[in-house]
Amino acid sequence: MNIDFTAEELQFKEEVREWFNANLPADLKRKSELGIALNKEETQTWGKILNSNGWAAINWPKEYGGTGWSVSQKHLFDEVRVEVGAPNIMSMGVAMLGPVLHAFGTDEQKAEHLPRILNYDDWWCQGYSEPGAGSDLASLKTAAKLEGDEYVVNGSKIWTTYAHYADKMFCLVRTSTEGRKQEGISFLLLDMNDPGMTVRPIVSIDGEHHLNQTFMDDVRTHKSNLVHEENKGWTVAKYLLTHERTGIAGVAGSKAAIAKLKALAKKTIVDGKPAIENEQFAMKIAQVEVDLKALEYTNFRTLAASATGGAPGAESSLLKIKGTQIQQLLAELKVELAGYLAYPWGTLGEAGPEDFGHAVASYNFGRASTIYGGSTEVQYNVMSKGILGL
Amino acid sequence: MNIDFTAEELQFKEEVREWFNANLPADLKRKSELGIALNKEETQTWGKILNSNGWAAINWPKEYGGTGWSVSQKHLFDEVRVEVGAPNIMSMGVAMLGPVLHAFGTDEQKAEHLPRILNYDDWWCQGYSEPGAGSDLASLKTAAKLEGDEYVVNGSKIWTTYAHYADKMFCLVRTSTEGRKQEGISFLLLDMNDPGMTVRPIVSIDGEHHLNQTFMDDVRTHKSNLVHEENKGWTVAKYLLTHERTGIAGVAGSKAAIAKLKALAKKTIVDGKPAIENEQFAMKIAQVEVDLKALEYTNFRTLAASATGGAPGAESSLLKIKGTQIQQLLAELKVELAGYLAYPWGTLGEAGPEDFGHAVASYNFGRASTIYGGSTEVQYNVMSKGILGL
Amino acid sequence: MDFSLSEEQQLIKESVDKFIAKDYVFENRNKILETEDRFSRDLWKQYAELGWLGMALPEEYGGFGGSAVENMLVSEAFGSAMVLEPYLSTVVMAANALVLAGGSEDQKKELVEQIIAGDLLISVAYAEAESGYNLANVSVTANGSGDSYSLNGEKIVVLNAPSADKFIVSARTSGEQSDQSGVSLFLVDANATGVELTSYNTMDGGRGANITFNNASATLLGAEGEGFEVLDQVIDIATAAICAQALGAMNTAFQRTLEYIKTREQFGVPIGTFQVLQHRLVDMFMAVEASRSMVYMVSMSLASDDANERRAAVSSAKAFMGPEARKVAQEAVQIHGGVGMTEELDVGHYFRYLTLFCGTFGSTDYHLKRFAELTQ
Amino acid sequence: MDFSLSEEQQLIKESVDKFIAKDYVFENRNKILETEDRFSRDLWKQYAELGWLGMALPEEYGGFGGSAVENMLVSEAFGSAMVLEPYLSTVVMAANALVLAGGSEDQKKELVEQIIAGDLLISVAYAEAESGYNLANVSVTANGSGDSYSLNGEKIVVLNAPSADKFIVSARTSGEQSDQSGVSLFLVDANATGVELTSYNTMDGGRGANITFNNASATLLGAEGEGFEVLDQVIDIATAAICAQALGAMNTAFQRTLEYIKTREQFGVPIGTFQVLQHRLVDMFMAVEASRSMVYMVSMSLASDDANERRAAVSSAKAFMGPEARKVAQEAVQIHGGVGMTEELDVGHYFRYLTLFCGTFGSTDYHLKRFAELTQ
Repeated sequence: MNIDFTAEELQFKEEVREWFNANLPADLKRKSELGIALNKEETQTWGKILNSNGWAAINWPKEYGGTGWSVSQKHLFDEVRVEVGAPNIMSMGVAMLGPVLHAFGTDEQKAEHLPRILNYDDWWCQGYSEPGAGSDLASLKTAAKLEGDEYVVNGSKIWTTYAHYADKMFCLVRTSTEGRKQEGISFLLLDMNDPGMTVRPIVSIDGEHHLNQTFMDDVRTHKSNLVHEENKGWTVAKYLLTHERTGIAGVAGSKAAIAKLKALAKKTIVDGKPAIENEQFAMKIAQVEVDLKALEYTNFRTLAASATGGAPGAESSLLKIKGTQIQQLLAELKVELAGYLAYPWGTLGEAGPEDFGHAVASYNFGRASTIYGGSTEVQYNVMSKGILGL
Repeated sequence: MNIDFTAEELQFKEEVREWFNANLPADLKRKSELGIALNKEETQTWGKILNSNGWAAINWPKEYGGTGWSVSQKHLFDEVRVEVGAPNIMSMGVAMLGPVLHAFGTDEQKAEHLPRILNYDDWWCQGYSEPGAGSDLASLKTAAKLEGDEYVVNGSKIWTTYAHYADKMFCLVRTSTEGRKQEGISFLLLDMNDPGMTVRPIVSIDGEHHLNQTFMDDVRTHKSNLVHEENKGWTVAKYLLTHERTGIAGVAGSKAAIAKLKALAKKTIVDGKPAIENEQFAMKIAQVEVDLKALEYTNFRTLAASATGGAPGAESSLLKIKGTQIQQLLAELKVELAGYLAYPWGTLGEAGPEDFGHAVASYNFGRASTIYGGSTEVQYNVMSKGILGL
Repeated sequence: MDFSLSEEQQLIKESVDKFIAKDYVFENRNKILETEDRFSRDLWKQYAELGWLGMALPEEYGGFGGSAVENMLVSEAFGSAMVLEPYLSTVVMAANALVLAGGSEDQKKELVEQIIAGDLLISVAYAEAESGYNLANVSVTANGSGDSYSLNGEKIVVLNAPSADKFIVSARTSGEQSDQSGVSLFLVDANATGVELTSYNTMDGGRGANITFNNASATLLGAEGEGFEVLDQVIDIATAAICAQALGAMNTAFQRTLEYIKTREQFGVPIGTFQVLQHRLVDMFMAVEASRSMVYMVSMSLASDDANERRAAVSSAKAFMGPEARKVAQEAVQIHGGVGMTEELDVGHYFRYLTLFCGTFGSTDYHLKRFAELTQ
Repeated sequence: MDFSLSEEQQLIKESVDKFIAKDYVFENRNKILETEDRFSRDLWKQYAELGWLGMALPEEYGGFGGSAVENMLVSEAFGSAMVLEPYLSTVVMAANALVLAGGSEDQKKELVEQIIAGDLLISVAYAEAESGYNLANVSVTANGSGDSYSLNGEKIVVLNAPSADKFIVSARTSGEQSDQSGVSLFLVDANATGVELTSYNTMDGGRGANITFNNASATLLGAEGEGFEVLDQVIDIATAAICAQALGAMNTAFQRTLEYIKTREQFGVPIGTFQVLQHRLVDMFMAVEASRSMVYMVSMSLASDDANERRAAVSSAKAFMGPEARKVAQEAVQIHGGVGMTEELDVGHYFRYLTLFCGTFGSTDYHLKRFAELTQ
């Protein structure tokens, strides 16, 4: 047992830091540090910069344009990324579709999509959830019917993040109603510009437009856009859940958030003294920091185990439960620090220090982290069954 | 709406205080304030003193020797009782059997038992729980079979508090195995001196002997000791649950415990200053005090409603859940204050201030409060069903 | 000890509750949100006509002489629908400030009567960028004497300020920045020279502003240097009112969630059959009930002659309800899942409303500490 | 970053775990509890022969030169069965104090060798009635110089003191009551004149004593006035060890509870089918796993050259694990119900063991504050 990184790893970390400092645009850094999501153009700009250095998809295998880094390297990369304030752009193409195509895609599918994902040429959105389905994903109703060489898709998807930005959608559709509900599902690639695709914006409680409902009305797509076999889409979806998810605990982001919160509590004067000198507040920060340390080492342990062949499996539920809890707590503490500056809405920096301008919006939207990607309740069920055998 | 007590009520309170101060033996006061249970002799001594003043059973109707007091009077009595440090003697006869006999007893049963209960001549214990039954009370197996004029009882009861002190036991027995399991239960009175009764002590995690397992081996009792009808014992048991339970929230006791804890935190020097000046500790006390205030007013509201005819019903679950939570928290804080003095075991006052001599034992035994009398989990189920309709 | 409402109070409660249930439904509120004021002047007039604005104000000022209990009843109902009209700012805060401040009776009486009639809107400006929740921490200065003072400095987050006709402003006439003595209250016209607003929407759907005073002309309210006690009492009354508002909002959020889990199906059954959700709904229910107890307690305690008793009661209620309100708000969103995250459903709005409650007139920690100091 | 055990460590772990599982079952422990010492001198000798006592002590003192990781492995296993022998007092605390204190090498070497051989028991006396957890708050005084000092004052709750041959005692040779400088460490014979013990059983099944020193003859360990840093490091090492012990105890309490809910039936079904209990068992599992992470972290951090880094690591582990240990202990009893409340089942003993963990070598609040001060 040894807590230290090797000299090579630390050297790697230094190189990453230097590259970021040289290549990260200042306006993106500012938005990232205030917790504001990048718009489409900004995301693509940053994605292409990363791709120019071969860093668009650090988790992909080297053969597909990934980095081939060790677990430690990925960890250090992530740590530097947040330390320098680089945005964590959530590309569904990189995070979700890429691994699916690596495992299940045809050579044609790989050749067509992977390079465009890496270079942020195509924006992919995820069509999983449906109105009324919630955590019961397999009860989905959107139907795809093969007519000649084309699937004809009808139905609706909800919570489609950035569907209004998207060029394409990968989605789960029902191709059969026979057998268990999981058995008739297929994994299909659609074009957002296909006739019959419409997108309805959904404004979230942070007052912003991230989410959408997507309607498919006789949308036609060539059968070559089926990934894996027909009616085997559930296998594809489940594969992603047990696939390594380095970032699920969000340790690096939370470490950076604590550092920023402390700095902010030092410069925020509350009734004559810096907020950090309020013992109650300081203890709350310390408590989260301690909780995060426990999560960080649990994350290390999981990564170490998966590096030596163990699949994270149900343990990743633990990482998600605790990771999102900490993220939400940190957002909550920032709102507490903002005091009355929680009132001004959508007025970045006009009513008070810029740091507080987005604090409440971040807190509000952050509530979603315990809902999507398998709610906290579902994660508990998964652990109860998968680890405890209950 | 008015928060104040009337002048008459305050006058009553003063009279109660004067009586206590004149009649409470000093040795009982000390034991009570240290949280140590009285032994049998002490309990009976104090019970007879209370009875001499007509206060042995404040919740009983006046016709049976109760006080006939209003809800406010009962509340004030309880408040004074803990303020002066008088023991809260738990007489199963007064608290449980009395109300049952009032409602279901024959004239002979009332005449035989009620005066002896009031004067603490008979010590009654409760035979409800059985090994393996836990919260599923109705699954009890102890059987009573009528042979001539006598019931013959065989089986075992567990968690029989102070069975080793008891002269008599009221218990639930199975007189029929037909129908729903609740339907074949009867309520029976037994004598602890009956041949075939044996008591096995169970030491609790406070290191003391409060609990027992009681074995009934062909114990014979005359059929006149059946309360209510045969196979209607479940009605009797349920009656007690919905019967008014003024004290279930334990507000007066917790208020006194907070006052004592604050006083103790003022005189306990920890690293150069009184513990109360440790902000973290002071805030924890304040938090419990605030929680208790919410409980106190909820309790008032429930009492006010029941005084005007509403039965407390499932609301009493709320009072028990929160009341026991607060009691346990207060015990926990006292252990925290004790620091290293939590180690010495059964050495009242030898290893440090007497105040800490019983702190941990009280904390340990206090864990039972969320288990017996309907566990916290069961109370949640009751509220979920009874109040929320889930 | 009496928890029953008088006959008049019962009538008031019924009429306010009925109005809220019928006329202040979510869709109607959304329409009001689209207006510039973000509240309805028509409804405001209607409240005045129904007598709601003067209900808890003294008869000698044209009110109906009700107690804090009347205020509680209105506030709970208003909170249950997140009413946008400036009842808290103008009636609970400004009118009480006018009544409690010493000084010229005629001037005060006229202003309070106008408020009760629905003809005058006043907001109280007390918070500053570095004051935290300490009402005595005042850096806005007032110079002058008699009828002529001028204010300099900045107040932040003055609720309903963009629609206000006047402001009541705390300013320092003497002493150090955190001294209680030397704080005075002033009346300032909204359109006076040197008064400048930076206005914005607020998260709960209202409007607010930061206000800078640049030699703004002001009239002293009450005795110079003795404004702290008045302001402290006003904020205590207002704190009790927002506790009642929060209770209303918590209860609605709880009821919505209870309805939701009874009807929403997943895995082929209503999610209300899952024991974990059942117990969490019980927790929400208990949070609402315990909060109701605290709201009753604090409303009855406001009448106390002992200022410290009043302060301890107020701080205990606010310290208790902050975490409970946050829990109910967070649970309502979590249990609703995706739809709870959207602007389209009212649950998310209650979430925001209750989030703001936690940090208004003192955070949980602030009040817990104030309570501890008063009761140790 | 490496979480794997070396081959030697793996062997040690297997042998200790096997011994615990086979020979230290609950019934055997109960028999030991009935002896006067409340630990087994035979087993102590056996531990010495197996090399466990010297495992984590330096080779130049006769140990095997293992790291804190070896100590962690033994401590976790010992905690999992609540081992009664004085490993913590004599090996983790006293032997490390001897190693870390400066001063005469021969004397120290001899004593440590005797400890490793299982022939000498030493307890460290540092806590005082009013010291709280501040190791620098020392009122016991030492007067003298060179070979001849005499101690006066009282230490409380010295674990395993009734069986100890010697004590290591912190005493003040100069400075004010809370000064770090001026604290010195002394070696005192248990049977020296002026050493008086008030002995008692302890809640976890052990023995302890308060000790008064009345002109008791003492030998200085290390440099006069420089004992604080040594004691601080010793207590940090010991804190890491009790974290590992607590992990072992938490894990056993969790496993017992998991087994229980799988087999215990109520209302006709195993109670493990109730979703609320399932989720609570998940919480217990997560508490154990997160605590394991902290135990690994702190064990690896003890080697740090930076004392503040070591302190922060230790305090973060203890602050984290206190509430987690309490939660697991309380839940184990609660979920077991009545039987969890009895002496007859081991669960109640784990409850008491973990209760003491929370307040040993610093409470949660103490360590959280220490952590905050070191990391702000």
